[in-house]
Amino acid sequence: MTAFVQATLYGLLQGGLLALVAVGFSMVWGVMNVINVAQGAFVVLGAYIAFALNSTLGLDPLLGMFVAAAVLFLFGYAVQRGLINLVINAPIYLTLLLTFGLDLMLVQGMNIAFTADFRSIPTSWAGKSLALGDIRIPLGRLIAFGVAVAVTLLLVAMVTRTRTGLSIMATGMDRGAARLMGIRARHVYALTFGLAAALAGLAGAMVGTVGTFNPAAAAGYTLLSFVIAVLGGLGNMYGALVGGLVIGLVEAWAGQYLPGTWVNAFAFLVLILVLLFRPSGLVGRPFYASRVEV
Amino acid sequence: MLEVAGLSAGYGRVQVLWDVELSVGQQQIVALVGPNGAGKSTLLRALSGMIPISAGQASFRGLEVGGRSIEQIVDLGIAHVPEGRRLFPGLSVRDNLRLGGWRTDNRDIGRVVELFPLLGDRLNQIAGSMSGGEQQMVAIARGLMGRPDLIMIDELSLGLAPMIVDEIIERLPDIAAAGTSVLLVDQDVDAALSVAERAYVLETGHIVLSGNAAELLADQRVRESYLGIS
Amino acid sequence: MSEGGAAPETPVLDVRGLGRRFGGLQALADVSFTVPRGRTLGIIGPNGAGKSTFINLVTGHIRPTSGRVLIDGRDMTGARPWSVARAGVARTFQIVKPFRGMTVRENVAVGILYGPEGTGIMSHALTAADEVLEQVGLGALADRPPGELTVADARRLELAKALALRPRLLLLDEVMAGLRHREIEPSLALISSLKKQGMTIIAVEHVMKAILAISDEVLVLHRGRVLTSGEPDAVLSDPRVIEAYLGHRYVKRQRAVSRDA
Amino acid sequence: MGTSSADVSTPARVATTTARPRAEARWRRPLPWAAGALVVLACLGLQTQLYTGQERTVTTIFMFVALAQAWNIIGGFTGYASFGQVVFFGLGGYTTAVVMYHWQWNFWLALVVSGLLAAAFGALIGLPLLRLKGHYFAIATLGVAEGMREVVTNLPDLTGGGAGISIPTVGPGAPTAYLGNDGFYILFLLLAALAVLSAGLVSRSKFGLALRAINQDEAAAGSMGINTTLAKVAAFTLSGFLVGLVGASYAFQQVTIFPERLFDVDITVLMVVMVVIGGSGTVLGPLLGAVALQYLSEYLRQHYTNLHTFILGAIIIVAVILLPQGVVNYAREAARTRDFSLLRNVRRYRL
Repeated sequence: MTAFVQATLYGLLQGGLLALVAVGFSMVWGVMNVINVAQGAFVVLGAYIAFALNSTLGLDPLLGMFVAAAVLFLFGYAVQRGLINLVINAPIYLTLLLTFGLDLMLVQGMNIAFTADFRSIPTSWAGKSLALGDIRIPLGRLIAFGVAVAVTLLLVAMVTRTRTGLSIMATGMDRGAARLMGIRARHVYALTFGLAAALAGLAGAMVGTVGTFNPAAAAGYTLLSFVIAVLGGLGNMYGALVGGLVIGLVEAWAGQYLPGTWVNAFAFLVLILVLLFRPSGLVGRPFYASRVEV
Repeated sequence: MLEVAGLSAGYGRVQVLWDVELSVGQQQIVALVGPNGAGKSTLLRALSGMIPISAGQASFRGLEVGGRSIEQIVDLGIAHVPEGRRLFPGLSVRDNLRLGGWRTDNRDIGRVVELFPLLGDRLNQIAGSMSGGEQQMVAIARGLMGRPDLIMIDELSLGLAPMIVDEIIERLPDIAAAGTSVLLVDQDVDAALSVAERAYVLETGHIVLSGNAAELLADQRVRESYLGIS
Repeated sequence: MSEGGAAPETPVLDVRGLGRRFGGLQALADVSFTVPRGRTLGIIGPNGAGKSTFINLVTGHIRPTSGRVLIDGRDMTGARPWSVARAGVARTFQIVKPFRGMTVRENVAVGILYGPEGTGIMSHALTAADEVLEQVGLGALADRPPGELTVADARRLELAKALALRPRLLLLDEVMAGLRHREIEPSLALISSLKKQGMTIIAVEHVMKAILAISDEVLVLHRGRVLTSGEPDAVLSDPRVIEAYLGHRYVKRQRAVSRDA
Repeated sequence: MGTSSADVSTPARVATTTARPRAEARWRRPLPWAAGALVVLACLGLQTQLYTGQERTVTTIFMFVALAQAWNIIGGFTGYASFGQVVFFGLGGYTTAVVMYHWQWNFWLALVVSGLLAAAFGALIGLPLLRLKGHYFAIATLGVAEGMREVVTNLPDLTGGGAGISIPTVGPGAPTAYLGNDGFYILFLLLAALAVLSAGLVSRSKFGLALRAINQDEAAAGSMGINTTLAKVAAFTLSGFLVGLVGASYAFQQVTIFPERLFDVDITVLMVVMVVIGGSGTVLGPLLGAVALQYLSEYLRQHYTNLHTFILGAIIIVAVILLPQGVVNYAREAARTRDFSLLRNVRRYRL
């Protein structure tokens, strides 16, 4: 029995973190109808920034992650305003190709800058774990989970309460109508992409703390973002959180009971079935599909 | 206020409007009517920057409108309530109204609720779940939230019961009195002409009739342009 | 609407209680009528009356939620668009939809290749396409990309693509919309020549002049229901129709004016 | 009869009714077929001039010409941008490896069976997936490819799983002797010619016309009598068949194959890039795109070993922005409208 509880706990903690990895991807797809193939590269870039700050200045990743987020926000804003904005109205596979080119450059750039060795951010607290009866709770994963859920709730509050958040939601629902309100759609898109990159940066710092990473890990995080965004559903800020937790639990339970690595194959099967029978995802909103563009 | 001279516009190679003359005075209500496909909505889209003006000029309080982006025209003080209303379906009425006030960060919803009391107790309802009439009110209220000097309303009566159309139309004079001129585009000739001072009839992209609204109301040619019976 | 004395020949189109609901909205409800061979039915009604929904239901682009559609007596309710097309029903689109990346001639050839008498041979189809283009007056533009056509010519191409299917029933969805006065005359002439060749036509139109010129009978849709139907002149002067178009007070005032006169 | 359009004086353009030459049906025009045959002969001749290193590079170029042309049939003509075409590549490769390793089939039989199996798989998943559109179709096909890689990795006794599987190519156990560099050069040349031929035939045929109609407007295509479901699945199956054949030949060439290589998403993306940069929906486009891009990446790999993908990424970004419609479409449009400005191209999709 404890094995099941342990697996469930591990799944939840992992799921929260995976949600943080995917929430930016889901937002960019939901608001701007752009698939950011470089999402995984943003996450790994965030990890490297936190890692560099830690190894040079001895900065704890819990602080380093904010620097990583800031750097990635500026980078994301510039990439959208300068590049993606030029093909925003193009057939979708062109935006996909553009972000794929970006992914190639980022991953290769990191390979050159940081070599392909596996890294991990050493911290005083990540290794410890709390004991609850005979259940072991790894402290590092718990904190990462805490950060992930806190950031997601903060994001939901920002988007539903603040002026900027409202303009992002409105532009995502009906860009034409939003512009009629005087909203600068170009700026809102760049803000959204920057915000998504910052979130990926935060996730990267956390991932770098609880596990190991290298530039090649980017592809894995991009694929994960696909599955979580589709499973959770677009148009709902909690979509990524729900999707992340489900995938975290599935992986934890499967790792426990399903032999070998059938887990990933199962995850992709779930992805395809959701796309076929419930394209709006578990909690997503269908009206997103009928977006009006001007 | 708004002076349009020799205006032509269309979609890519397809020209829809042919040298349109039109003007809207200070605090005035002007109606633009005409059969379907006459180009009424195209004119409003050209004036709000959604489509480019291919020839002629449109000036608002002396400033040229042509060539400006949608956002810049909103900054000039022109609000456009688009065809099909296009509220933000997933957001509440309050959020839709707050977005209307985006330009000047005007959060004072009270003023527009006075105009449309029905909205008063519906502020938390999701816009997408309201009736056609209510959505039209929210759309106009949202337009007014930006405190525009001119509000252009497209197809006000589309899909609404006559009674509700009347209820909304009766508010237009108050809007004009409060300092916002109104350019009303509608198919319901009678409702539009009954509230407007001046009116224009547009047919296949040309202004065919214009003048005092009351005279036009009685003019046989208006019915003709609609039902084509000479 | 069947012919008086003649044996009741199966109508080309027989619609019974046709309806379609989108969530809460009943876009079309309980529409029934028949269109005998060689006759032309005009369908009018203000925006949002359900005209396009009706056409999309007959051509199979959307599936009805109630009622039946019979073409030449065969039940085609909910059939896929291509089976309806192969049963001899052709349509034009309200928003003109030429196939870019092909020439005007190839646009028409698609109908000939995939219509009821679809021939497999490309060159036969291309020659037949030239004939149809001549028939609608686009012979000179056969090699042009459709993107360069004017509104009037693009509408003619729509018509040519429909005729390429050698249809038994032709559904015209606002073929006259956006045409300037000088361009309406030639289109009317074209449609009347089709009528003379015995083509059965349903025309959805706002341009009343066109409805009057070509319709043997007119049906009025309002808010998804049949308001009335009958002879064109009678229908167009029916107060309910005018009210549907011009607003209820317009009719009241007109009546008041005529009473005082 | 209706007056001809000439007298309708539209301000934009007065249609001149010059005497119209009887335009030949596109497929009768001999020029493209002759040019094609000539190129194939030239490549055969070229083989004698190359030494091993260059020969292997050109062989890879032929492979990507075939892959790009195959993707063009579903992504270019029909407009369904699949991001999982590598699933057929992997399926073709592993079918050949399995039948040759376990049942000692000879390669040529294995090749045909692999192609047919890939085509059957295409039809099987095509029916449900081709109902999806845009991003959803792209991600669903990507999911299928990634899923299939996991399945193959988890069947070690059949496919050798992560440790890979080797095709017996030497000694008595080898059902078919290894073709060697010269042999594979000709094999991939033939595959490339087959793919280009198929694309050429499809593009000029009744079937190609239907695919283009679906690409432009599926609803209108339906009401012209085209069974859109059947046409889409047929295009997906044909594309799968061609990619399957190439996968099978690649497996035999590599002798030992691994799931990460045979189902690598970069292969699909390279196909897409080559078609997009070359000119989607044309026959010449993917051909030029494949030759140019593959030659470029070989050149970069040799001269800038670790900067290679970095520069490739930059080129993809620049190409997508400057030439969204691809070189061939841009050239054709520019020739017709005399407007060569790239700026107009950039402004076309801007917000």
